[in-house]
Amino acid sequence: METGIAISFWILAAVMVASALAVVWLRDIFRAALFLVLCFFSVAGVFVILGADFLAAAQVLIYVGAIAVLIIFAIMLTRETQRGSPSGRFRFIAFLVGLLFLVTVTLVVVSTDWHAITEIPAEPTTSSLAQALFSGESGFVLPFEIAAVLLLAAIIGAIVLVRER
Amino acid sequence: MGVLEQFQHWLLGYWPSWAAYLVPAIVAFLVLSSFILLVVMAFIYIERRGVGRFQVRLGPNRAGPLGILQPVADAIKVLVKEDIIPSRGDRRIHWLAPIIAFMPALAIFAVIPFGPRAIFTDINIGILYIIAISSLGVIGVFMAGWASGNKYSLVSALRTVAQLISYEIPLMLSIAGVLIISGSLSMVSIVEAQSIPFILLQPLGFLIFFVAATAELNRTPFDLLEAESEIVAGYHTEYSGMKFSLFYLAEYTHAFAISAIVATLFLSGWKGPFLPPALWLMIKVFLVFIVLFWARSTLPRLRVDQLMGFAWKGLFPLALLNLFITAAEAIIWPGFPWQLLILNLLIAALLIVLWSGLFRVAGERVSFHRYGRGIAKGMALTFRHLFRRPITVQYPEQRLTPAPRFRGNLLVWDEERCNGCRACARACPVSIIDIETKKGDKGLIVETLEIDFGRCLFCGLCVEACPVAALFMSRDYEQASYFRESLVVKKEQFIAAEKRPSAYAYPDLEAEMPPQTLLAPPKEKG
Amino acid sequence: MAVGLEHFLILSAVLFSIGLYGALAKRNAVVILMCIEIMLNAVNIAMVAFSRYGHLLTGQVFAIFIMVVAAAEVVVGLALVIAIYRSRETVDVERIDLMKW
Amino acid sequence: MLKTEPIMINFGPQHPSTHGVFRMRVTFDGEVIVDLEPIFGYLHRGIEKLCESKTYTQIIPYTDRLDYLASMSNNFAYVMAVEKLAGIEIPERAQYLRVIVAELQRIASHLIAVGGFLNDLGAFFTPFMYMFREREKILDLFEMVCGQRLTYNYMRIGGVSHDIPPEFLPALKRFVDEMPGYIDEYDQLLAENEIVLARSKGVGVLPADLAINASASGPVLRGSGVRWDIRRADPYSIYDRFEFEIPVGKMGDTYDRYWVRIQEMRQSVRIVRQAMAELPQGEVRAKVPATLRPPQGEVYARIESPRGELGFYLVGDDSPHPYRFKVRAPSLINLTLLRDLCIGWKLADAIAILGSIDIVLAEVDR
Repeated sequence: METGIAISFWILAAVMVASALAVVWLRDIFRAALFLVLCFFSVAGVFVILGADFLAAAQVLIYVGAIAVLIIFAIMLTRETQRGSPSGRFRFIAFLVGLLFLVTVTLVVVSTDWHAITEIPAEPTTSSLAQALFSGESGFVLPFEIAAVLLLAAIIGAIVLVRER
Repeated sequence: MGVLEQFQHWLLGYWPSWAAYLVPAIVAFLVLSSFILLVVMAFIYIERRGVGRFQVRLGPNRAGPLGILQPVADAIKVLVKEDIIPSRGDRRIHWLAPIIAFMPALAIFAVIPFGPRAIFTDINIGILYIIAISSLGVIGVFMAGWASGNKYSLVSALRTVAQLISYEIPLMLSIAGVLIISGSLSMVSIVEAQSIPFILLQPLGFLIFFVAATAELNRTPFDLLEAESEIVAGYHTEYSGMKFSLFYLAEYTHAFAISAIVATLFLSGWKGPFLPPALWLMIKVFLVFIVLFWARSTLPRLRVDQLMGFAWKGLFPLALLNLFITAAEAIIWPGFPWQLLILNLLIAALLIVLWSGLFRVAGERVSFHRYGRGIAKGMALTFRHLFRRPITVQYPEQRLTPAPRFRGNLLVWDEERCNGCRACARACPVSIIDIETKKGDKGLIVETLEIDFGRCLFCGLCVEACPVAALFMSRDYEQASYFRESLVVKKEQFIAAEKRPSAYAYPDLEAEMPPQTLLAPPKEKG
Repeated sequence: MAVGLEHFLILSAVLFSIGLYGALAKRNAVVILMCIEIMLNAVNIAMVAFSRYGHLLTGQVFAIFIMVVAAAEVVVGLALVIAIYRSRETVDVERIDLMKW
Repeated sequence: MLKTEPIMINFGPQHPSTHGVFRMRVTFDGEVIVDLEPIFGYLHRGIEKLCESKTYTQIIPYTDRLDYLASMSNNFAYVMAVEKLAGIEIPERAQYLRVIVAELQRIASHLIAVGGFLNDLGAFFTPFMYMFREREKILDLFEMVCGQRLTYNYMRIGGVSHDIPPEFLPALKRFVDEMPGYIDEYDQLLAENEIVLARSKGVGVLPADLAINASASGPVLRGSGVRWDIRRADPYSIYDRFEFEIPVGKMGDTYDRYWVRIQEMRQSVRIVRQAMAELPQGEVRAKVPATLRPPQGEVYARIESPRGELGFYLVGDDSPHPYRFKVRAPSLINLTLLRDLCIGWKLADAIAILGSIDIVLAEVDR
């Protein structure tokens, strides 16, 4: 079990990082978007390793099925593929910032003593997740409803923005 | 616990753990893909034969007994074709697209239960997995459309996104009704929860799901992605050979998957008396598929905006209402007694009638009594044609007798009677009759006669012009050649040829000719 | 070679910094949005990892909310990009730095 | 709606729905047509010029090849023109035979037009197959009469080439009796089908005044509500002896053109039935010299072909060949309306509109 998870983790991590780098590197936006899909997909794989089965499915559904497709659609609508995705003037600074962030976080992660519980939690998370979301006391009913309103607002906003006057 | 896990556990006792993870997956993949391939072949065969019968044709019946090997022949034909990659396209994406289109369809089967325990892996979020996975196929189609460097394909790619994303929403919402009743996302428990098939408890949900699934499959009337008459073949216009066959396979695999999901969610899956569970499921799957291609052979296609309007203004609100009603029922009658069945049927009928009243077809509101009736009538008509005798014949074995006056492929020339007057050559509109004569003892002797049948109009004017009844039309109708020169028929060939004159321009010959085969009126069978 | 919480967190950090670099360095607005999505995903990994190794489902709940927000953000973001593209014929952020158009 | 950059797409000349080698250069905004340019000439064979070097009889097979879906009508119009030029009276029986075959031809041609139109709407060949089944029966009848199934070359100057064989009339009777039932079947399959209605009603509306100004004719014109049928407006041959109605549409949309064709099939069956009943005995061909040399002069003869007003303009100069040979092809003139009909509609509508105009490229290009 452990080795299996370890193997999958390293493969997924490699794919994820490589595809994220490809998104940043590639000049062809359409291909970059396809690598983004791959990245999202490997994130879903990581979720499976972490025992978050519901989230994994939701990740595929929302990110791969909806967001990625939306992005591809936007790419086709904006027709910027010929120009590609060049890097800006602050490329070097951006690189430094990214590197700095990475180093800092890594240091923090390594030096912190996480009180991690290694044994595997009870498998299916779907119903317990629903409990956590909707149970009376500690639930997230209000945020959940607000999220729905946010989505509605976003949809209407998008329609208003894109609508021709 | 699914078959896959059991296999894994068994393997873990003997093999190292990594192999125990990998091997079952590979074995499952192989078993699944060969099984799916078989079913898909059956699908292709049934669809081609079935559509043939709907169209009063015979359908393919050449390869093997009753044409049963037709899918194999199709496969061989497709596989040996040249693989074309458009030079303006994106080579790698073009190569990758069919695989990405095919894999999700295959992956769905991991959670389809073929029996109480015959499931590869019974994950607890089975139906969510299916929805998530099937939304991946869009990307494959999209990639294909983009990478082809073809405008038809591009239009198809844009349509793909619009159509598949829109229909996913009513699809999910209609599944939600089932989930409320069964109280589980697992496919096995959904089947087990169906003491009454959910099609009866969720008639509206079933209809919405079926229509949305048809759209997801891009089958008629929602086959806008590959609309033959508009964008030629859409996203796979530029595909051939192996890659095209993968798309083809993906389409049918997806059809199989969707049929299996319909059977599982609404038709109580593997359940049924007497027969083994897997057989019951397959029977239901095939029934669903037959309805799919029945609709295909009856209905025309919607337009893009109508398609989107139908999804967003028709199916989406109905699906929401259905979800709402189901949720209310779950609170009021938590056990879902069978009496609900009548209520739900009534609600479904009422909602459809009310909703269709809001619809407009070409500016005029669809009247209540008509909505769906025209489609039902058409479906009934095609169904009746299923039992009519096909009008096509098996050509080389079954030959039709042409009319006595038939103007066939070669002329029949009577050397004895011909006096070389060249009336035929003068009458010919395309001047293909070449006659040279010389003076003989009694009048003219034909020295050379050459007729270029490659250019013949078969107008019969030469025969009509002949004053001495030496030229006849022929009754044969088979003529083919790889070389143009061999279509030029010379005097010797005319003399040597078997003489089968037709009665054209010679009515006195008509009496001895066999009667013409006429297309008989179709008889209802039995 | 057991995989622990740190592994996931570092993976998340790597992903996040790649996204950060892209978001800062790229000039195409769509690519910037893509990089932001990568960053959100990185955060999600961290959230779910915490949830897994802390046996607390709140992390996953947060991840769900992040997904919702990401969806909303992408919708509005892309709508903006398209609106800008329509009036300016470009999605290059260095050329659309005017406050009005 | 999202605004996008216009894209230009070439439809044809090998597109499956352009009914031949026809090309449309269409500019789209998204899926909406902003401009459309019909480009034809891919099938130009110079028949008009070619015929000026043929004798009057030899031209008949060439007219078969103009509108190959309605060869009989072409024969008919052409021989009428020659007879008018040469002043030839033709026997009664030949007149009736001509009317019978011309009306059968109208049915056969409309069957293809409607079937093709429905195929363009996306029906998977089923209506097409059903209609081909009935067309085959007509072709069987034609084969019985003249020995050919597509390029008939049946009519001759001064009559028709052959009298009908004895088995023709019973077979025709059977066909005429069962045809209305089949038309009912098409109605059942399609006339009320919601998808057909949604796709064709209100789409590609051709206003009556535009139709008249563009000199459209045939079902395209009548779909717009103009009751103009040359069989009535300028009766030729013996059409003034028959009772029939001229169906006209209300709006001039794609559906009305389709509907008019279906109704015309019913009327044609009616005409054939009357002609059969009144068919006189006698000669089928007037005495005409073997090499016809019509006098100097010009003549224009027109008939109502399945596609509209088909006219032949001939100038004779005492020689065996026409000095000038010109065809007024209804398809070509109806096709010029395509741009006006399509702009503002969607890609799929353009195909449906083209299908509803019912062109035959061999006639457009000649």
